[in-house]
Amino acid sequence: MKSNRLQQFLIPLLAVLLGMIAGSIVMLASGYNPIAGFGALVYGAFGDTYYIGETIRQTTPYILTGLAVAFAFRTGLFNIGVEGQLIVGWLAAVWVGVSFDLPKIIHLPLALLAAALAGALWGLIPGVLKAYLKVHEVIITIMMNYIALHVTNAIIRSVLSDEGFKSKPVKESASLHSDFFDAITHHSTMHYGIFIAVAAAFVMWFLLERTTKGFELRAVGFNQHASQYAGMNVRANIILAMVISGAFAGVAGAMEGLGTFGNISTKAGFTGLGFDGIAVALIGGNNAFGILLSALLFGALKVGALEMPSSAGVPTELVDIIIALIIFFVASSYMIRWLLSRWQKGAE
Amino acid sequence: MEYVIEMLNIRKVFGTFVANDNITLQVKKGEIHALLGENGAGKSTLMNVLFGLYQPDGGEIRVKGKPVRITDPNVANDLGIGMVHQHFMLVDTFTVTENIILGSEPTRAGTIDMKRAEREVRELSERYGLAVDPTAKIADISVGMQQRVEILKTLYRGADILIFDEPTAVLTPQEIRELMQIMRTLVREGKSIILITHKLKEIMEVCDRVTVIRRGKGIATLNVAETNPNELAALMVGREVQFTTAKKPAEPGKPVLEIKDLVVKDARGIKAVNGLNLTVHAGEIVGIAGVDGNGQTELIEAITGLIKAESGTIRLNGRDITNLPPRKIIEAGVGHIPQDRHKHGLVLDFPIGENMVLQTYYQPPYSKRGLLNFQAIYEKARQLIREFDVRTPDEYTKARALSGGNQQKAIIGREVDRDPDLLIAAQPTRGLDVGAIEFIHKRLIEQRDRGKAVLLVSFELDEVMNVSDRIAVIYEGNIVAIVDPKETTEQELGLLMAGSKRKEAGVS
Amino acid sequence: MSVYDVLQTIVPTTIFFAAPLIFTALGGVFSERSGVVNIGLEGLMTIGAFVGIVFNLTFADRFGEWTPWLALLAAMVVGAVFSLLHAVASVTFRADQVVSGVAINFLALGLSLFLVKKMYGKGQTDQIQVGFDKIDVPVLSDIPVIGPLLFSNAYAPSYIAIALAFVSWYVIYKTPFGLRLRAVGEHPMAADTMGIHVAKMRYIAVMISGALGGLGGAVYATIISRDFSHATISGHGFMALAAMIFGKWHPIGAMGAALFFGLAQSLSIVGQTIPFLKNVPTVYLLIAPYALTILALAGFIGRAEAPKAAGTPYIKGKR
Amino acid sequence: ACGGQGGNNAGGGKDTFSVAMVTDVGGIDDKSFNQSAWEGLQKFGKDNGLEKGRGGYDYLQSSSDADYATNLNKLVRSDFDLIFGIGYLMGDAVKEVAKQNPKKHFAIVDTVVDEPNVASITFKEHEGSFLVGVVAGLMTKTNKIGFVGGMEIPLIEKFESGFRAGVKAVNPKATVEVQYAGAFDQADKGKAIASSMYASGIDIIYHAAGATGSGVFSEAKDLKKKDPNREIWVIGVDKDQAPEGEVKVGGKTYNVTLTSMVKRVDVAVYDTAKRAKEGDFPGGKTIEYGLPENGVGIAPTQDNIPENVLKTVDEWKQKIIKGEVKVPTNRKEYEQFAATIK
Ligand SMILES: Nc1ncnc2c1ncn2[C@@H]1O[C@H](COP(=O)(O)OP(=O)(O)OP(=O)(O)O)[C@@H](O)[C@H]1O
Ligand SMILES: Nc1ncnc2c1ncn2[C@@H]1O[C@H](COP(=O)(O)OP(=O)(O)OP(=O)(O)O)[C@@H](O)[C@H]1O
Ligand SMILES: [Mg+2]
Ligand SMILES: [Mg+2]
Repeated sequence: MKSNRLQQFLIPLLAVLLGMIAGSIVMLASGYNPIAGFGALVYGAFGDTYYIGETIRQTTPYILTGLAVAFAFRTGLFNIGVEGQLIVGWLAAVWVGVSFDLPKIIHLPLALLAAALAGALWGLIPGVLKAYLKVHEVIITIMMNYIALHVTNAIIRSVLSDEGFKSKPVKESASLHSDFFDAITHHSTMHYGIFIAVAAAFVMWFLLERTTKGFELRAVGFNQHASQYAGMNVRANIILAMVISGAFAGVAGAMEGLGTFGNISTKAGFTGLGFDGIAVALIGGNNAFGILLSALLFGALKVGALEMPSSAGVPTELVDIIIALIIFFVASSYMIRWLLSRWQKGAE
Repeated sequence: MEYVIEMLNIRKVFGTFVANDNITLQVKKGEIHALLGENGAGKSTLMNVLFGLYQPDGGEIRVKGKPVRITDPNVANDLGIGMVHQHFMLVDTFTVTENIILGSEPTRAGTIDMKRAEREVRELSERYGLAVDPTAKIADISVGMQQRVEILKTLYRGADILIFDEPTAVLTPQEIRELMQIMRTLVREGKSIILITHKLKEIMEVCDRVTVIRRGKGIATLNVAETNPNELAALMVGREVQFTTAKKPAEPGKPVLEIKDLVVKDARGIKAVNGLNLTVHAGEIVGIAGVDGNGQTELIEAITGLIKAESGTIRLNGRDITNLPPRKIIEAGVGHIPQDRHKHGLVLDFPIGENMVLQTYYQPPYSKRGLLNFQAIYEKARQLIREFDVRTPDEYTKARALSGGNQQKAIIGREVDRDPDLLIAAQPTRGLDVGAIEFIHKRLIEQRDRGKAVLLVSFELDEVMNVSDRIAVIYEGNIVAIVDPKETTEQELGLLMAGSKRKEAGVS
Repeated sequence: MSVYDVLQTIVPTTIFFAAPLIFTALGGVFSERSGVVNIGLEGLMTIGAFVGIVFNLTFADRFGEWTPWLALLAAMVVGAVFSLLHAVASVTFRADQVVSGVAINFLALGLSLFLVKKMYGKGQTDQIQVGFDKIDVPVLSDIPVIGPLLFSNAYAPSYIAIALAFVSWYVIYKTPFGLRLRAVGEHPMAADTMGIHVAKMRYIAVMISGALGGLGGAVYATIISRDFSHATISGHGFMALAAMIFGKWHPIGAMGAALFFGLAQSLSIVGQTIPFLKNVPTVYLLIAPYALTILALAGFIGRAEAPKAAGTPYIKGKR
Repeated sequence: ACGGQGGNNAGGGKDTFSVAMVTDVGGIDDKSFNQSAWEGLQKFGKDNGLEKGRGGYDYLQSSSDADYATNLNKLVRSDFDLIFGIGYLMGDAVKEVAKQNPKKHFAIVDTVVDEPNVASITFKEHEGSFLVGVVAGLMTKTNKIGFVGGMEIPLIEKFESGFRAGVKAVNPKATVEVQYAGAFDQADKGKAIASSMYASGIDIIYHAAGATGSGVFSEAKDLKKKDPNREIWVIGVDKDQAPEGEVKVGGKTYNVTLTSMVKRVDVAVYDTAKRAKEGDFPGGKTIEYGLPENGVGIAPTQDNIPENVLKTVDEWKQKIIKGEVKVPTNRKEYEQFAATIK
């Protein structure tokens, strides 16, 4: 098929469009003005530099959690544990960020590395259990999420603060805060993390598509038997895949800890970034470039949604509905493809 | 003349590909009608149309003279058409009985009446001489018995027109003989049979008439009594085919593979290979003959490192390779054409080009400093595709999209190209047409002539006898005899495979 | 506290914790047995909780004591209808089932909160006034030792949950419907050739999972939270999913796993009152249920085989 | 439902005073401090003839921690004169945004932000908790009392310590069982903890656990319904939770809510807004709402408490106000306090 390339772009685009249309119908049906609603949404996401800054800030962790989920998917694993890996990554980054006095050139990378390692460790456990005992990674990662939440809270309380609820702010030398972005985006919380996230997307693409190790990881993801037959170490690859996936998630946590918040406080519940990462990955077709776009879409919808209640009177929940509909339409791309082919036939 | 089935000018198109191009097939009541054609000729497609799995894009179907529209398998069932599929349609985790009654379960008070079902299955199996254990799990029974279950499924539904799609591809010679017997019984009982097979001998043996198709077109319908294998092969492939591959006498050299007292346990912990000894020399093809389930799979998997050996040693060129990781064994010089090409042979979702370096991707020139060199990979792929006549649109096409024969050619190309000292070929021609078989046999002999050791495992006695220089008969995990193919007969081999002792011919 | 006293708090707690998970996990079993992966259980519970509470608040005056029961019924119906979305996407439109499940989760939360705001003008509902009573099962609760443990101070839906696990086992393993369901999940093409309508079976199975997920959510909301807000269902659906896998896609196994989760939770709560555990930092008790689950899986439960065709759309004629 | 007066009240020469707040994820109807704060703001709006929306009074709800700064900034950009951050979690965000906008006025509830343009509003929850502790200590029949906390954070520890001190002060024999659910939104855990506590003979539970507390109420009501004669109580938190405790048994209505420890965020918000409007904005100051200010206390619904108990409560209240009793705010202080009792 010649139009394959075109379709690859067209389908998600149509899915988003259809999601918006369906969202408009919901708004109309419940007595809201869809033009005002979407106007507010778009304004709240891209209305001026401040909003753009906020959108990019929100996009940053989404890119990384999306990559984490996608990396596991590409290697045949379903990592629902991105949330927990993110939380421990956040903790580790802040821990390093407050504990040392080092030059920025060492301190910041060290904090990021700590986050990646913590996330990797959280991925290692389900990876090992899957590889050696064939325990389903979905259950283990769900359980690991809760453990991450409670353990992190306990550490914040007892180690990172004096029986308090939050850590000290990370040292300037470990911070991702950007005076430059602050200035050009009217004090948005946008930080340098976006560069790390985009670089991570490149890393994932490069690792999977260009390296020898990536070849192995993909092969194991598709067919463990054939991989073993071909001399690959299936167990080691499963573990490695979970570790790398966890590392991406850990770095996502660092974005929050070193960038957006600059510290960590005890969490009453999950951040949602990890779970949203599943949707980001899937809408992005589990591919690095797609994830950049779908994370941006997610970031824009989430940040833009905040504007809807105040200027259009539309509850923010509507955005969740729209997101869900977009996911449905992306998932049902078969339907869109079918519609497209009907339409093409009709045009001929 | 009365036709029970008439498929007139059937046309079936997949996308732009015409799989069936105005094919006509007429089956008489009470006959065994063969359908013959190369891989991908469109046989299965035609039968799936008859069974209601596909809707034809043109043509007409008549059953017992009446025009019908077979919209789904239920309709086919109601018309008395039953099909034994090329790839078994059995639920592994179910019992024999459950598989047979699925979809028309006898019930009592809403519950499946399993007692009654088992009784009915037992009665049916006795009546047609189809020995099965109604309570056994499909996963635990032999392929032959699975096939009998497939047949019982159709009979249970009262089918009187049976379609067999390549039923013998996976059977041992004994099982094939049994199946022939069953088919004759069925015909005697008034059933009609359509048989798809690549094995011309079988057609000659049991069929009444044969329809040949090539590239989706009907070529001819002949009375079997009035034709011969050579004519059929020529009709089917469009050229002359040699059945026995010509070869020079073997010139065995030093031992390449030496197996001593090998013991291997299967997945259930039973000793599947039990103190086996075998030597394969450079420049010879050793064929392993045996009934499925006598340890062939475990033997191969132990040699290639896929499962652990309990005890004993395996040496390659004098070096102990017992229980080394698969990669080390591959690097030591073992090539392996696996029995299950989908499970072990290919990553179906990878491009065929990348499948060509499945074992060597990490070595130069395919990998440099940890990075893949796609140029080198695809160059190699193009070379192999050319050399081994792999029919694929291009080297970027997913392996999944290739036909079975072409997938197999790709695997063989890959394994041969690595130039291993020992080439293990497990069922290398299963399900392939005569043309493809000829090609593959030539390649194996070529390897031998280049001084390599070849270990061939096959359930096809023809193949073992034609290709091997020595035949080792495996029975219950042991080599019970080694015979010279020129000095033995199918009968003798059959007996040995069934476990009857033989004194002469030193067991090495 | 004596051991018996401890048991007397642990056992009922275990059961009420487990009940919503059992219902939902059973729903998951039906869906996945038919070959449709359902990580939308969380969303189905959310919808169920929402409907259960809204129905109860709306009709409590009209139906009196019957209200909670009718609310459960309503939650089942709405849950089944809602799950149709998952069925349409993943069966008819061949969507990736995981993606569609994720969408269900988003949609359920968004839609129910949106409607709560629409209907009540605020982010959470009022408390329901008519719930399920704690009951002592007549006769059985008088049995010495186990009577007070198992048959008193419990809620009727908890018993229904356990009974339903056995009913599900019967349906899945003893009836033609169950045989066909499992066949469709293991080898849809084989089922198709036997004249079984694969898509229809999958629709039915997904709708059962919707009904049971809805029921689980409604039971949770009616007995435990008594109102509906964004936090009512938070992770319970995922725990149910875990219970289903833990229970190896078997109804009784899923029930066992749900009870195990309940037990682990109640142990961690009762643990705080046991003298020698008193000085253990709270965090260990908080993570105990999850750590125990991991240990149990790693230690002796071992691997589980998902239904073979789970996750793959069935396309006629594709090999 | 379309917001009547759209969005173009852009800054400009304003003659009215406008005020807004940012809630945490709970939203303005969390039956807790967010709701209370919004009630205060609404009252302020009504009393001053303001309209909801830009240029009047308004709120923004956050759907995650990351939204706090964004929402505060949104309000800054909508030119509100005074902006509240509700909840201790918002401290950092308020500090940041306040620094960036030194000309704006901010207020933060439940924690202290040390900036000249931020008014910090805190409550002496320990004092209020002490009073309900006195109630519990006097009214327990079993001498076993429970405390269910949401998360183990300093704020909730204030509730715990004050409560235990109150119990100790009037009934040294009574024990207080303390459990933390680890979350503010897990009603099932709340219910399970309550179930275990009531089964162990505890007859009064004080919860400071948000939605986790609904589980405590649910369990208490179920037990009450089963056995209406059983004396079983819950002490509510933040707002008057009497409505949560109502239970009908055979036509008769009971209420398991013994009383509630109310925290008048509404009063504090109203006061602060009023002072700001009058040009008396307490920027850079921390205003502590305790018993004297009526910022904390026991709820108006006191039907279940006998007169003499209320009298004792009042005595203690006076003592605290006069400074005769110093109520502990954390566990260490509680240990010291307890040592003085025996
Ligand atoms: N889903 C599909 N989409 C496109 N082409 C397909 C699909 N499924 C099968 N094919 C086509 O089917 C052909 C394989 O058919 P064929 O019957 O020749 O293989 P086969 O020899 O039967 O394989 P096997 O040995 O595995 O049975 C390929 O040429 C491929 O193009
Ligand atoms: N589902 C499908 N989609 C697209 N093309 C198909 C499909 N199934 C079969 N084909 C095409 O139809 C051709 C005929 O396939 P068919 O399976 O009927 O071959 P066959 O004669 O049974 O071959 P074999 O001897 O290998 O079993 C294939 O070569 C393939 O190109
Ligand atoms: Mg075929
Ligand atoms: Mg074939």
